[in-house]
Amino acid sequence: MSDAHAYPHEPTGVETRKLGFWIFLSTEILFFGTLITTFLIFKGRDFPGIKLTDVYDIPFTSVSSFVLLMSSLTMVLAHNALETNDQEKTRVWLLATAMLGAVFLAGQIYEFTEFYHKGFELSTNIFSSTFYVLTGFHGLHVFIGVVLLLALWGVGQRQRGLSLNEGMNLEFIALYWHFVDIVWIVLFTVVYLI
Amino acid sequence: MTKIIEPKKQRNIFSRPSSETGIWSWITTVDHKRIGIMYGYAAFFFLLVGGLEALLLRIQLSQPDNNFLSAAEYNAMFTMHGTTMIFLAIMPISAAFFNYLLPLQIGARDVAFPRLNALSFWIFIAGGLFLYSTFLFGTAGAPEGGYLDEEVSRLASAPNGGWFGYQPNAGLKYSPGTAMDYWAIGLQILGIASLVSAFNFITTILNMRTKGMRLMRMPVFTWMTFAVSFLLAFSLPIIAIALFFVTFDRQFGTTFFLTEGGGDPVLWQHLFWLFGHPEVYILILPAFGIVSEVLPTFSRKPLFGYPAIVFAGFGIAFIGFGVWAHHMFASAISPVAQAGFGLSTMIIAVPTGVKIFNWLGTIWGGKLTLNTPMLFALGFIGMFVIGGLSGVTHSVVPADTQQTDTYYIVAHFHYVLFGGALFGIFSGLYFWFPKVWGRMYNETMGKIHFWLMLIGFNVTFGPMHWLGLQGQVRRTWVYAEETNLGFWNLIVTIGAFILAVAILVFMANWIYSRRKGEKAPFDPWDARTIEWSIPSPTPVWNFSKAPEIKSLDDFWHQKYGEDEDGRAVRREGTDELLLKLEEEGLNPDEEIHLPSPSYFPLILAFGLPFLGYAIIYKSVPLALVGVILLLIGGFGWGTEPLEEEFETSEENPDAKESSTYE
Amino acid sequence: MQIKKFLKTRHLMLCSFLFITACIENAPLDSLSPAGPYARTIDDLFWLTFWIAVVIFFIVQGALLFSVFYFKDSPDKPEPKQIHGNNFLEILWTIIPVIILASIAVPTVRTIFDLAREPEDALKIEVIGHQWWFEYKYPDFAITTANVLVIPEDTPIRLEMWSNDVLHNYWVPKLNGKRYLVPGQKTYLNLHADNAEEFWAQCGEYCGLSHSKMRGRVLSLSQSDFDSWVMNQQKNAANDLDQNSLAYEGQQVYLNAGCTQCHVIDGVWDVQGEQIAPNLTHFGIRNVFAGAALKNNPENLTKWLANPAQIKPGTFMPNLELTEREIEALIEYLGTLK
Amino acid sequence: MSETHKEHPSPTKYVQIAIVLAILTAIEVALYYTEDIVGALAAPLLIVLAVGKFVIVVGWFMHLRYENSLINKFFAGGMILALILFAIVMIERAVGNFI
Ligand code: HEA
Ligand code: HEA
Ligand code: HEC
Ligand code: CUA
Ligand SMILES: [Cu+2]
Repeated sequence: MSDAHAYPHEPTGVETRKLGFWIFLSTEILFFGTLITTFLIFKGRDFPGIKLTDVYDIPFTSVSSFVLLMSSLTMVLAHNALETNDQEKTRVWLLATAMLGAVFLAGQIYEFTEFYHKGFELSTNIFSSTFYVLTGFHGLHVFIGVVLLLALWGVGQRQRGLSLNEGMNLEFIALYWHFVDIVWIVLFTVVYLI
Repeated sequence: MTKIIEPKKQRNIFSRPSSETGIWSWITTVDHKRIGIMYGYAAFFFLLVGGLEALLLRIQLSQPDNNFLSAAEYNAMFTMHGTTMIFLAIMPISAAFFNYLLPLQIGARDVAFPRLNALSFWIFIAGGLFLYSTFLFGTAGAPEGGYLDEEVSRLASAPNGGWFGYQPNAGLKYSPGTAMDYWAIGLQILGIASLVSAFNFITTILNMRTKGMRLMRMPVFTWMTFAVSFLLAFSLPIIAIALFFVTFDRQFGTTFFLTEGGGDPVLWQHLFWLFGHPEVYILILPAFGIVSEVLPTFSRKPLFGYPAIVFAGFGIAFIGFGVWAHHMFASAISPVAQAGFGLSTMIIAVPTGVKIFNWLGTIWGGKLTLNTPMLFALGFIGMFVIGGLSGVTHSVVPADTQQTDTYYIVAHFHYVLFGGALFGIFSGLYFWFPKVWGRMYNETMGKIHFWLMLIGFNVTFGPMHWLGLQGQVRRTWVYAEETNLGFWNLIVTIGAFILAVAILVFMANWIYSRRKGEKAPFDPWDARTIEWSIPSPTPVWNFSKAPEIKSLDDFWHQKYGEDEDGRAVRREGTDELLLKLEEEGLNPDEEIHLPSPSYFPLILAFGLPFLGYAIIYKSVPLALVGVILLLIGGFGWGTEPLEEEFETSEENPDAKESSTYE
Repeated sequence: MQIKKFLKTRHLMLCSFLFITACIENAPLDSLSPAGPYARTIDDLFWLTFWIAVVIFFIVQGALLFSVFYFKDSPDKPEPKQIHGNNFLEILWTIIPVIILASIAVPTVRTIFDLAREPEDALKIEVIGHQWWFEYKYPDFAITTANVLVIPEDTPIRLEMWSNDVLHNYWVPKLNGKRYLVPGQKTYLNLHADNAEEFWAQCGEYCGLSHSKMRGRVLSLSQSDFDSWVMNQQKNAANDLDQNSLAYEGQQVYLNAGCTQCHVIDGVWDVQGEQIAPNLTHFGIRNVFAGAALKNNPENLTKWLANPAQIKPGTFMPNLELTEREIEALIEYLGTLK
Repeated sequence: MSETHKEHPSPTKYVQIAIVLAILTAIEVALYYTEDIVGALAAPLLIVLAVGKFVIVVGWFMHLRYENSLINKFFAGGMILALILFAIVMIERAVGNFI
């Protein structure tokens, strides 16, 4: 926060926006929790028709999971670069993160279309519905993340460059991005592996 | 009159709104006080609409086998009545109080994220309008294969699945048409509004407190805001996802809650009440906060057991997450679950009781001024206890299987919602009236309002206990003559009209006093908390100088000490202190930077209903409009600096002067 | 026992007071006049809680009113003592409610499990919810009927219930509490009527347009009456009507006007596939019809057959545009279905 | 405002962490293919691995380790609340109305 007006506060030691953002992330847990719960409840039940195990492709999804995981690394490197005020590197890592995210998204789109063609459609059965809504909701998060990353990269191209102190800054987008990644860590296990 | 520094002109897609009076200044405002006021008026408007719907319900039920409304109309009316009262009246009125008072009570200049605050207000408006547009565009009808004798009127073209939209009845097969889509998406939008404000209030309370305002020195109202914000933040995501499922079921052929495709209708009940029960505490805790301010002020005693009240509030909020299945005692849940949830529900009575007894402890031995806010606060205790005790009779599971879905339940929740939440809200409206408007309300009319309301309320909802035990099932459009329920139903209807008169008296008082009321001094009640240490009406900048807090009820302790008996004695120099405070409050000696108004919250908010329509009508152009509005709003917002940058006065010597708003 | 008696007299006093102001007759859906052991346990539990609540009510309201009158401001009153709290009191008014609640909790939990247990030697009946009527099947006797549930007196009944469409909620206030009927899942409810008597039932859960008219009756009969009822139900409907009678004409209308798409009359017409309408085989001995929304008499039947949707908005029975003569004949025929 | 958290790790450290994550992922996939051999242990192991990855990302990449305890409380609070509530719902739905 800029100290333009030095209005005295009782400090908690956490920057206001960061605090707000973490609270937002805490509630995101509930969003995904509800989705995962629904998924698990139906996973244990009988349902007619085609199952995920009939259509999925573990090697493919493993690779895209790996891609998303690595994007967390590039993200944290971007953050680190900005902490040392290396604008050049920051932009590179940002772009890399966005690209990795885009690759993951592309993979998901490919996967969805594959599934569709194999007859595993949104309303095929209760399992396919929960699968698409759960992973789709995550995909939407990734998509928003990519847009934000690109926007940030665009802002970084401007003269003043990026800073950790103002604007909808890199730190929050990084937090968001990591969060999306950890959700996928859980989903990959719960949806595909178990 | 004071100096306010003009913000540096920004180059942006839009030039920044700059008017300080007139309609645009309100629409683009990010001032928490104006947002609070707008919240209040909008919510009160919806309260009237919801009340009007209730009156229609009551006319229909005034005699057996009545034909005033058709079945379709009746069902739409109770659904809209419940939905309106809860999501569009009580919740936003509470938000009005939060917005207006929270920064004042913690000595802040604004909330943590002023524009986010404006956003949540406009999303609320957008959601409310969207939901109500169902009366213009929505459609409803008989279930697939069923027959209707007459066409569905406009009045009946509204959501009709009940306020908790139990599946599968609220699914497409049994509720065809678009009305229930309006409901699901409307609630979704309203949920976003509350979620956003919850983040805002939590961070505000944690980080914007003035010097010395330690947590355990915060006013109870602020504490309750804090608790409510947590309830919102952790319960709304659940309903958001559940509503997603409903929308998918209705629009895209999935079967999350429909047995045909392997879905589970009972899951909807769980998800809804996982949200729904915390929701009822979201409705009541603000009122708890309000009376905790009013009672000590007019008893001229500190709040009895302040820490107990605070912890009890959080206890209620916490346990409130663990009782949801008490709405499903008659549903398909196991005896073990019934027992568990029955017990957890009973436990809630303990922290609530702690609050009640501490309030009684507060007035005990006090010096009570029985003016309107105090009367409402006392009425609140009396009426809420009745509702709470009937709540405990519900928690006795076997007894609840007799009571559930009858008017006994309707009686319970009106006693807690109306006798509790709304009485508390009225108390607060009168209490802070002078602070907001700088004028006094009319005491005589206030008292008339109170007595009419107390009587009307009991005449309306008291007999409902009896009706329910005598077997009147809720949500019934007609009841048979032979059930012998006609007499008390008529009484109830009469009571509802007494309530309507009471509300008219309130409105008359408000309108009259707003214009012609006596000028209010800045501390008319000899009050305790720091929002009374600044002028009335509150100046735009709230506090000229950040106050430094030394104790709980800081303002009171500035004015009063205690003698050796522990009685309050006015300190010497209090009068001068007050004069000084008022003088200071009106004329800040430093330059004050206030966040500038913005269009973007408004633009962003109104993108959402377009997306809603786009889903209902599967229309790409509408979706595009929505997305474009979101993008403009989001992008504009993102590029407009989050924290305003100000030019210092040297760079901007001809800084314009401005005054407080009306 | 003493206490129970005391409670009952108070109950009577309260009821009589309220009745005098309302009506002298009883309400048929009254949940406070149990007529069987299940309802009675619930009733006892309710009154226990109720009287505890009444005591708390008087304590709180008493303290409130006392304070208002006694501590009201008057000109010469000194400033009050500034008391911030009292730990002893805090503990006291935490502990006491806990104790009170525990005393309610114990019987509550016990009763929950008592009510859920399947009684021994119970008569099993299936209840199926339809929008907006209840269907009953007696698996032991191969009987299907609707609207009126016939049970033997003083015998435990085990209902196995589910729904054919949306949620419903089966409630016979004088015999037991409510239980949902859920599609795709079974729920259970026990009934037990002391005497031969007629009870009202009502669907509790909001289930769409005609929820309010989804009612029912429970007829408890002496064992011998019940046995003969069963015997009668197991018979097919007579199919040897006099060709010149109005009833015969009615049967022809029945067979030709479209009723056969939905309704079963054993021995006359069976419906293939899903049964969505009440079985009419013994329609004539049921005293109510259409989800017990109407009494079974020619006048009401005329209204129903002329336009079902006017009686029950949203109903699945169509208006078959019958002539007056056809309706008259049909009613005559339906009357023979004893 | 005062940022009171401890020093963040260096890029090399981050890369090392990422390598650990990658290895864990590889083990996960391997577990999936050897489920027949590992048997009933596979599911719990997978969960443990996922939790491990989760904690690593949250703790190091999101700097929760270095963050004020207030934030830790919120995040953990949300987690715990969600876990309890949803566990109850899942158990309840799994046993139906039989227990
Ligand atoms: C403001 C909202 C509000 C509040 C505060 C409450 C408070 C409580 N409610 Fe209520 N409730 C609703 C709003 C609210 N409720 C609504 C809207 C519904 C219906 C939804 C629908 O179906 O449409 C509902 C329904 C509802 C049900 C479901 C009924 C059914 O459908 O079958 C139950 C069941 O247990 C219940 C219980 C309780 C309990 C135990 C409390 C407790 O918190 C009350 C605690 C208070 C006291 C007990 C009084 C003060 C205490 C003392 C003086 C101490 C001493 C007391 C004792 C020792 C007993 N409520
Ligand atoms: C806070 C919430 C709240 C409030 C304040 C009220 C207020 C009232 N409610 Fe409420 N009610 C609910 C929440 C609330 N209700 C809920 C959640 C349900 C369940 C819905 C469901 O089952 O889904 C319900 C259901 C419900 C029913 C049961 C319907 C049924 O089950 O069939 C009834 C029936 O009598 C009823 C009556 C009333 C009445 C008479 C009022 C009165 O107090 C209203 C008083 C207000 C007025 C009379 C307005 C005054 C209007 C004017 C003065 C006109 C002026 C107009 C203009 C200038 C535009 N309500
Ligand atoms: C498309 C299906 C359909 C057709 C055709 C139909 N009915 Fe019905 N009928 C119903 C349904 C469904 C009900 C139950 C309605 C309710 O109670 O809500 C019903 C109820 C009745 C009842 C009341 C039964 C009871 O015990 O409650 C009678 C009598 C009746 N129908 C007679 C007829 C006659 C006579 C015809 C032909 C002229 C006919 N029905 C044609 C569906 C049909
Ligand atoms: Cu069936 Cu209400
Ligand atoms: Cu509840």
